[in-house]
Amino acid sequence: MTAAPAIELRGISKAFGPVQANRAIDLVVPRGTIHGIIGENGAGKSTLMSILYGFYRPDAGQILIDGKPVAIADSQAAIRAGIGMVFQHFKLVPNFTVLENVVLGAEDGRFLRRSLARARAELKHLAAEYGLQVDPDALVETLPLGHQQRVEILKALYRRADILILDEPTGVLTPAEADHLFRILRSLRDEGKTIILITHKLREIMQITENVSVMRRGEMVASVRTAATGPAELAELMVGRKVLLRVDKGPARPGAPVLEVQGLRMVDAEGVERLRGIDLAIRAGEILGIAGVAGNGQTQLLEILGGYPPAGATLSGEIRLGGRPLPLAGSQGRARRLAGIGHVPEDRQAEGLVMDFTAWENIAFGYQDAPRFQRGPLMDNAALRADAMGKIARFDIRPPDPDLAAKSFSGGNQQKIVVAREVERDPDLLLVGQPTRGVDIGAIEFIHKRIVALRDAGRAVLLVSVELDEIMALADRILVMFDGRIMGERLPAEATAAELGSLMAGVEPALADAGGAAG
Amino acid sequence: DPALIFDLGGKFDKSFNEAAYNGAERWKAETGGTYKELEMQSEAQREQALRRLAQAGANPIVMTGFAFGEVLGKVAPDYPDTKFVIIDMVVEQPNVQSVVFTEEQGSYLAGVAAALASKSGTVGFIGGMDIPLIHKFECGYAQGFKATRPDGQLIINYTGTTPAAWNDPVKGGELLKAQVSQGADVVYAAAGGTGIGVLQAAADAGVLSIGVDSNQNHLHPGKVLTSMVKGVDNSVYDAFKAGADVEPGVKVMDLASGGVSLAMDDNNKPLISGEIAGAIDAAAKAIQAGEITVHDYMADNSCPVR
Amino acid sequence: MERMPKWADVILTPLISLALAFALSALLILAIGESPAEALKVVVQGALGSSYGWGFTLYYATNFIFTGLAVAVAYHAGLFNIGGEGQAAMGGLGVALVVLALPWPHWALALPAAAVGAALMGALWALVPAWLQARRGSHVVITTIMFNFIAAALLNYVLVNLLRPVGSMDPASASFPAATHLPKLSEMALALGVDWGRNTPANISFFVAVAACLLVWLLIWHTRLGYEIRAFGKSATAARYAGISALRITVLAMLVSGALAGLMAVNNVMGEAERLVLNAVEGAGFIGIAVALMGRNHPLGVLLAALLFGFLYQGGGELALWTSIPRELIVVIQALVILFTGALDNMVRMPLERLFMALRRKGA
Amino acid sequence: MDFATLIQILDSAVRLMTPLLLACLAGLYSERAGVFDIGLEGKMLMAAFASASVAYATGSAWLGLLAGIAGAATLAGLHGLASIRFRGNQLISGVAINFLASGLTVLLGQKTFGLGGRTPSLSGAARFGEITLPFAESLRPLPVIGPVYAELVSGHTILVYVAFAMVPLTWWMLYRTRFGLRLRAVGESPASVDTAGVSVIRLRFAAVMICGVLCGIAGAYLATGISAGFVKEMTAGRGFIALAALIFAKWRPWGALGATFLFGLMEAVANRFPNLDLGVVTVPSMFMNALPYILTVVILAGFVGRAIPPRAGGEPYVKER
Ligand SMILES: Nc1ncnc2c1ncn2[C@@H]1O[C@H](COP(=O)(O)OP(=O)(O)OP(=O)(O)O)[C@@H](O)[C@H]1O
Ligand SMILES: Nc1ncnc2c1ncn2[C@@H]1O[C@H](COP(=O)(O)OP(=O)(O)OP(=O)(O)O)[C@@H](O)[C@H]1O
Ligand SMILES: [Mg+2]
Ligand SMILES: [Mg+2]
Repeated sequence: MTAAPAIELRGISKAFGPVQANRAIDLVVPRGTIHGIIGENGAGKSTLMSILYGFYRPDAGQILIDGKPVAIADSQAAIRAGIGMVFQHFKLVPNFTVLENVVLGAEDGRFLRRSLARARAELKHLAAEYGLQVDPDALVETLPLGHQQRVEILKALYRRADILILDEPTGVLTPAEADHLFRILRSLRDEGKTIILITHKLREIMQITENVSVMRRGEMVASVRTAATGPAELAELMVGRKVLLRVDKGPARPGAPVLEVQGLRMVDAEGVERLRGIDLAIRAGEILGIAGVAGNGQTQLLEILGGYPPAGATLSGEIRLGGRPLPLAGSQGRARRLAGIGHVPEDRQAEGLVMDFTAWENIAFGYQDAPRFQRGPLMDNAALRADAMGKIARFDIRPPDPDLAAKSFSGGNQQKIVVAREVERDPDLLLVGQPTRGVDIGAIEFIHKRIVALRDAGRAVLLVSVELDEIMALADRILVMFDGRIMGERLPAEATAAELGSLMAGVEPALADAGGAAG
Repeated sequence: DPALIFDLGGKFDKSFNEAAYNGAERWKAETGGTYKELEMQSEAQREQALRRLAQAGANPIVMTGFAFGEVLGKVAPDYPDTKFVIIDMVVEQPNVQSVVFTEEQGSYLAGVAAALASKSGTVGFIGGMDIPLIHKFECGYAQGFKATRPDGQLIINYTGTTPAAWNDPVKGGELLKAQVSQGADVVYAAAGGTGIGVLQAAADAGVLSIGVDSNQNHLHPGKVLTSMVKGVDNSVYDAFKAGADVEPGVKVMDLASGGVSLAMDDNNKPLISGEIAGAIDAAAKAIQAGEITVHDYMADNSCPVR
Repeated sequence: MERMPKWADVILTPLISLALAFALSALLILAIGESPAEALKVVVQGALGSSYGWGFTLYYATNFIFTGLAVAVAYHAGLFNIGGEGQAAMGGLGVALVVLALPWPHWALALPAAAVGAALMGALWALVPAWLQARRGSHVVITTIMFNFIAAALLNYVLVNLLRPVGSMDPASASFPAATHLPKLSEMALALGVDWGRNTPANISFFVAVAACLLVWLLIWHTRLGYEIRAFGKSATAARYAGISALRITVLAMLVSGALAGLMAVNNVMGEAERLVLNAVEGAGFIGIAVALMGRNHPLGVLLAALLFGFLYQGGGELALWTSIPRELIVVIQALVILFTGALDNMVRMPLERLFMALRRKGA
Repeated sequence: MDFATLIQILDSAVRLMTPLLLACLAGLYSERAGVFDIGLEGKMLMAAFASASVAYATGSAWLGLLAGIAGAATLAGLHGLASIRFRGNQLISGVAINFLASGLTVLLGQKTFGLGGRTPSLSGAARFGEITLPFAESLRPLPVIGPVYAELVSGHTILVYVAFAMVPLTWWMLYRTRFGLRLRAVGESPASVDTAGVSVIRLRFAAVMICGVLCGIAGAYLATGISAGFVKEMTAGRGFIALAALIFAKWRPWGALGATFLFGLMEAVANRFPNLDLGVVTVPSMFMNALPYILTVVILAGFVGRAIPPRAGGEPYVKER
């Protein structure tokens, strides 16, 4: 078992056109270990793993499994070699059931009935063994992301994977879910399976891996035993400079209330009540954090405040901005922006950006009718570009090319484009959803700094995040949402992760603070 | 050399363009002469074609279809030494011969034949696009039918409103079946390529059909009652033969001049009983003698019978 | 950094594709027993070899510019407007109604009025599908197909029963009064002392079409509406976030699209036929789809593609007129051109990219 | 309207819907696999021509059918080559195929038969004859089911039964077999199929070729089943109507049956009642002819919700940009 490593990569190179994503990469992963891989956005982590999984073909290099060279021409070959992979962007068929997704490509015979029956039984077994419960008949698109990820893991296990690759699995998980995942990973490792874990979170690396490799700009810059290193060193290896791992912020000096929400209710098109009477207030100069497991109404709250409630929803309650009530019904996106509300949406790719637009076009997105971008009846494209150049420089957006399409930027830089646009408008109220999901620590640091700077300039910030760490580090006050309700309010200095965690799970801690909820 | 221009339907439209083509070919075969032929591709080419042929010295230039009327009115004065012949339309210019057919008369005879050949007393008419020219056929047919069988039923269908209406044999067949299911047992088709489908379906269903423009009796021997033949071929032949001496003015091709007629040949001989032949002859004579006037739909856009 | 230089992408690739399409066409001509060289000569001579040929090529191109732009504008909003045929037909009705309604003293007055009539009718014909798409979710592809048929029926009725002069055999409107006849390009050239394209249908509408290209370019890339149309077309969810109304954009984009298709009537109905005839559009609405797609939905591309199709249309017409090659050959050639330049372009691009990458590596 | 008329109209609807149904199912396979196809019209036209020509030359409708399938499949292969292998624009490829078929059929037809693109009329074994089902005549006297069986169910060409049988077969293929599961998946999320170790290209090609085969049957039905020979442009827009029906059906097999039946029925009704007399006015024939299209719009607007196409439809599968 100790003899040959489970995986050995030798000299893997891969170019996408002119982009050299991987450059002569070597990697050794011993059997029965959890191996971490870290690196900035665009460092080439996903590419390397996709090559191992046969999704991409390397331009050069060799792959050895258990010491034997194998040709991995496609994913079929990888699966046969015992490799399973959970992609960063899940590869699930959204309108298929869990069962159908698990069976796809691994059917027994031409007809489905047998395959489905076997998968159902096998799934039950796997669920029991690893705590991977999901409803086999649920449509994947209706499942929360955490459960979709379980489906991906189940897919790999169903195919009897011996080597499991997880690409940023915790980006979409709550702390509790992440813990759960890690327990599963440990038990898989203990059974002798080999696991590769890609993550941006150094804490996770330290917590669960035996070894860690660091990638930078397509190269493997270091591979070390986790015990022999620390977060600061890893961060420096990754980014190539020293990184501040804590948010550096002074005490808040809250002023007058900017946003007041009272009795906000929302019933969606299917008749499900998603918000059940939300009361909250945010004052100038403070960051109000909303913690909660994804799917408990935070998304809807942000969308309603941002002025675009889900289609077919019925709204009631009151929203006041600077004391003046805002209309609830209809598409209010423009009006809200004019009224001084900036919004960094949760899903930058689907909402915050038009992926096919260039960077400079995206810099005006949502503000296309701002007078300074107009010249008579036409749009002042020169002004737009100039504006974009400024933001690109100030936010260190890379590459600094305003003509590049948004989809050609890495995730972190895409997020910077959105943040730059919304923050530099200097809004009275900034709505921020999941600002650092899938973003590398260099960019996280930068984005956090800008949010704090906005607060310090006397603006109000509403921060929604499923990252408890992020909430704890940034927020001046924390509300916890569960099932469309505010479960309680805490101050970050006083709250413990455990306490917040149980609120997030809908459990009132024993010493429930009766007047907790704001309002 | 003479020249012949076909309208947009193309020279193999199974209809009057094809008849014109046949006339030209007959002239060619008989005289060994050559002629220039053109098929229209688009509306804008009409004028182009006319001018280019005139400049090239073609004489006479024969064209089929009323759609040339407008353009010819414009072009003819520019080439006073060239003779033009237009079929199916009247253009009043000193160097233009306008050939028009009394389709209503031929169709009247078809109506008479249908009335007598029908056992059920119900007959049908299937037209291509709903345009005045086709109403002319329909109206003559209706008059002949009603005159012979006043209590008879006439079912009328038009195939469509796009150019596809002339090239949809499937729809033609279906329309025929619909008419048959309503009792029709003789159906007159004036619908170009769609008519091919009508005749076919009629043969399949065991009812009689009446062809149009050219003699279509041979398509389904013994199953096509007759065809209302428009002598376009003869007109083209005559024009070619006359050459540059084509006589300008309006030339009405009616029953009397043999411009329109019902086709009688071996293919439909068994279908034409003495009674039918007699009635057709009588009607034809009466029309030629002026005892029967067949109303022309075009005269007032209406039909006395329906 | 790109895989190959931009010029190679926008010029070299289409040229090679075009060459392939023509090579295949040549084989086909050989196969039916004719001479490709002769055919090529007739086509090029007929379409481009004389001012006369150009007069036709530009006339057809004008039609295709309008319908191509119509498809392109809708496409930017993520809508596939197959209804150009019907919209252009209705535009013809608009022109006829305007021109025949008043005793216009001069074409310069009649032209703008007729253009408005054409655009309004075309837009009207696109409005219902647009509204149904935005409000009821009825797919615009189906509704515009249906509206093509309905337009044909309506026009058939109007021409036969309402606009046809009494006693006329022809299902067509009365001829337009001489005062409303648009100046032909040949007449305009003659006024400048140039004998150009005598008796050809190309007329002042060509400049209207070129102006329309420019306006569409401004609209799509230099106005707020264009920005919003593109944003909506590329990502409907992002558009919601940005406060862009789906109803407004869908309706506006389709109105502009329909109006452009309708405007074609200024060329064929007012400029050429000088009356409204049945089936005046002659499939230009469908060719517009190919033109827009080949022109990559960019007005300049549309202009060039329209010229190419105008060339093929006229050259092919000549071929059919003056040789024994059936006119359908040109339809096949058009198909091959569309196929190779529009759909099989990567067949050329991929090896070219590899070539340029290799060259670059060697150079580096 | 009496019962007999109803049966006749339904009977006509069945015949008219058959080519639409076949083409619609053809489109269903292709589009469910993520390849849009506006070239149904062209493939049918090519098939109609090929089947009529070969049936005429050989005197066998069955050989004609094979030729029709081959003709349509060739064009389908071209579509696959352009839109799958070379990741071309699927709409453009479809448009090109329509043009290609429209030109080639006439060109080849003229070259071969010299009839301006028409083929000679077919007769006898060169056409598919109507099949009388067992007991049709003996059951006829029974009330209701008698005529329904004898007139409506019995008496169509074999291709009609093939078309109807394709509906449950397609449903079963799509939802009950491995191939169907993968086919549906590749139209929704090709990357899932790829990472599951199944070739996206092969699957899509298979779907596109099935589409070709079904278009081939549809075309053969037009030329050798319901009529007797090829006439240029004889598809007369049916490919587009089938496309509309496909969207109407929301890309589902039973929906396709319903949608194409509706189109067939409306055409049959308009054929049967060409002059609707409303007492005061008679509706002109033009509007009766347009009625199916008008009603489609009304039904679409009134009763059918948003049709969501397969998510990956229209986009070539590109994993390396
Ligand atoms: N399919 C592709 N086509 C072209 N370029 C690609 C493709 N996938 C990745 N790249 C490029 O390759 C480089 C490496 O990307 P990769 O996704 O491997 O980075 P990563 O380390 O996983 O980043 P992240 O942390 O954002 O997930 C980037 O520059 C990226 O833009
Ligand atoms: N063959 C076809 N079958 C079904 N639908 C088609 C077909 N061709 C085109 N369409 C529809 O027409 C549109 C094509 O235009 P486009 O490529 O902009 O698509 P799209 O962006 O997906 O459009 P949409 O705005 O409807 O989502 C699509 O909406 C598509 O559904
Ligand atoms: Mg990655
Ligand atoms: Mg779109």
